[in-house]
Amino acid sequence: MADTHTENGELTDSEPFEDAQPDYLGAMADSLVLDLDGFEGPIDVLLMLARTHKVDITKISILALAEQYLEFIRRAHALRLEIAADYLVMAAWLAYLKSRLLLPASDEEDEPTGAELAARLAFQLQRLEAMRKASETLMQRPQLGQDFFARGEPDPLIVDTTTVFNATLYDLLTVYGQTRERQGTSTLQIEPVTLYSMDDAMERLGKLLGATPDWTTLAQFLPEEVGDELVMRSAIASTFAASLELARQGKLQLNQSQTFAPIYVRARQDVSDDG
Amino acid sequence: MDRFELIRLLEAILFGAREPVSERDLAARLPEDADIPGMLEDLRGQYANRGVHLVQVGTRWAFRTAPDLGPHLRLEKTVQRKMSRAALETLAIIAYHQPVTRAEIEEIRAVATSRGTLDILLEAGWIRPRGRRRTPGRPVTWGVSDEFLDHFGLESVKMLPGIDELKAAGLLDRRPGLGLLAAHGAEDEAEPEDEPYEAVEPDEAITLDE
Amino acid sequence: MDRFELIRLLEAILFGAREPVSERDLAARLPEDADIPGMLEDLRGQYANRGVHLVQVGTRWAFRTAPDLGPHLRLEKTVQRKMSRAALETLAIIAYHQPVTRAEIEEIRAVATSRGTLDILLEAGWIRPRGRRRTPGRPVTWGVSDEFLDHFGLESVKMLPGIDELKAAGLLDRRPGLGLLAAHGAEDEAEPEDEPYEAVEPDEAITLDE
Repeated sequence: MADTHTENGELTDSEPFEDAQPDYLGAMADSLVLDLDGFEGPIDVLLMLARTHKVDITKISILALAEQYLEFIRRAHALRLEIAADYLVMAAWLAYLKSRLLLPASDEEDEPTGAELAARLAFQLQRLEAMRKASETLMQRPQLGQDFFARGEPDPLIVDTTTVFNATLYDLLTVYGQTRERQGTSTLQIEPVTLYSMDDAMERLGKLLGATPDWTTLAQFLPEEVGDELVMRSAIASTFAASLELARQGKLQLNQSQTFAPIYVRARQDVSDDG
Repeated sequence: MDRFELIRLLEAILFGAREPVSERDLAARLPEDADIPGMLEDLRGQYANRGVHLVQVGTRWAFRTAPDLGPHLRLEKTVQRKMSRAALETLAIIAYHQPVTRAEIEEIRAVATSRGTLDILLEAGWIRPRGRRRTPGRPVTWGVSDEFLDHFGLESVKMLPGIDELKAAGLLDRRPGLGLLAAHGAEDEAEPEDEPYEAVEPDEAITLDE
Repeated sequence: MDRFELIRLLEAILFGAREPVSERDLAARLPEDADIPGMLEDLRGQYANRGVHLVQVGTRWAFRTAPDLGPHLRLEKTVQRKMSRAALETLAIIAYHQPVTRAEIEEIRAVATSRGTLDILLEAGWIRPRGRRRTPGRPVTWGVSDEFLDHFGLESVKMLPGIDELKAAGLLDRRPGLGLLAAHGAEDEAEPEDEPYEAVEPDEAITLDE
C-alpha cells in the first residue's frame, strides 16, 4: 500500500491493484460489489470509501476517492455484475472530474474548474455525513416513552359543554309543511284509468273494418259515446296507434296524401287490385 | 442512590405509572433496603401544599390534582349545533299537534322515531311530557316547553301559522310528477290555472281530420 | 387568586395532562392578567432537581420524568416502530435544514426519496408541512413538529445537538450538491401523486433496522 500512495493518500500508480495480491481495498471493493444492494446509491458508496480511507472526511482526497470508486466500478464490471445506471453516471462524472483535476486548468471560464467540482463533491459528502451523524445522535438521545415518560394516568381536564341548537322558526315551519305534504301524498288514492286504451281501439277497429271495404277516414272509427275531451284525445291517439298495428299485421291499409291530411283506412285488398 | 435520589425515583415512577402503584410494586423497583413507607410520607409532605397531591388509594399510591382546584380546572364551552331534520320534523309535529304521543308522531311522519330524536329535543329543553293518553298502554303525550316558545319568539303555539297560511306564504311546494292523474281526479283541489294535459303527448302531430 | 395559587393551578393543569399544553390553552384557564411565562419559569425552577421536570416543547409545556432516571424507572415503554436508515436520515435533514423541500432532501441525500419515507415520518407525527417555496411548482416545505421536539426532549429546533457547529461549518447552507439528480428533482416538485422513481431506488429493500 505504502508504495502506491503518496503521503496525502493520493494514488500515484496507474494500475494499483490489478495484479497485486488482494489488499484490503481490493477485498473491500469485492465485498462492496456483493453488497451493493445495501447501499443507497453511488454517494453512499463514496461515503463508505471515504470513511475507510480516512477518518476525517473533511481532509479526504477527492482524487483518491474518485480513483477508488472507478476501480470499484471496474471490478464490478469485470465480475459481470449488473450495475445500476446511476452508479455508472457517477463513474462517468468522476472520470471527468479526474481528468479536470489532472489536466491544467483551461482559461475558458465558463465551466467550473476541477477544484471547484472537487469542492462540490467534498461538500456534498461532508453534508451527508453530517446528517447521518446527526440522525445517529438524535436517536441516541433519551426518547419519550422509552427513557423519559409523560404522566401515565392523566387527570382529564373537564370541559363543561353547553349545546345550543340553532334552529329558526323558518326551519320549523318549512319542515312541518313538507311533512304534511308528504303525508298528503301518502294517502293519495289513484283512480282507475278512464282513458281509451289501445286494446279498446284495436277491438273496435277490427270489428268495424270488415264492414268497410272502401277508403274511410280514420276519424269515422272513433267511439261516439265519449264526452270528456281528455278521453276523446286518448281515443284519437289509441285509434291511430291501433291502425298502425293492424297495418303492420297486414289486416288493413292506410293512406294519407300529405302531412296533416286526413288519414284513410280500409280493409286489406289484394295488391293487384290497387297499387 | 441516596435517599434524595430514591425519592426522585419514587416520584418519577408514580408520575409515569398508568395506575396507582402498590408499595409492593414500588419495592420491586427500588433497592431492597429502601424505606419506602418513610419516603412516601416525605414525598406526600413535599406535595402537601402544591397543585398536585400524592394520595393513597386503598393500598396504592398515586398523584392527583388538589381537590380545591377542581372547579378551576373546568372549562365552560358553548357549542352551536344544528338540529337534524328528523328532530326538527318531530319538534314541528309536537308543536302543531300537542299533546301528541310518540306513536302519533310516527304516524304523521310515516317514519319510526328513533329514541335519540326525542332525547335531543328534551336536551334542548324544547319539549316536555304533558301527561298520559287514556288509551291502552297509557302512552306519554308530549308538548312544547316555554323555552321552545321563547327560542322561536312565539307567544303560544296558537300563533303557529296553519297549513293554508304556510301554503300562501310559499312554504309548501307543489309536488312534481303524478301531474295528470292527480289533477284529473282531484276535483277538490281546484287549480284552474293548471293545464294538466301538457305533459301527455305532443299530439298535434297526429291530427286526424276533424 | 394570588400568584402562589395561580402557580398551583398551572401545576395541576400541566401535571394532569399527557400532551404538552400551549400557553394559549393555559391562558384560557387562568385570569386574563396572569403572568403565565413568568409563572412557568418559576414552576420550572421548582421542579429543576426533582424526579419530574417541567419542560418546554416548542410553544407548549409538559411535565416529563427526569431523563437521568430513565434506566431505573422500568415503566411500561411505548412500542416503537423501527425506522429505516433512509427515514432517519431524512428526518435529520428535515430537522436541521427546515424548511426544506423534498427536492432539496433528495439533493442532499443524492437519492430519490421513496414515497414511503415521508409517509412514515408523517405517520409518526414527527414532521409537518411548513408552507410552500416560492419557486416554480410551489413545492411544499417540511419541518419538524412539536411531537418531534417532545419525543426527543428538545425545547426547540435551536437545541438540536450540534446545530451551531454545523451552521458555523456552512453545512446547513442551502447549496446545491453535485446536481446529478437535478433532473429528477425539478420534475418531482410539480406532482404530488405519482412516484416516478420507484424503479430507480427501491429503498424499502435496503432498510437497515438495527
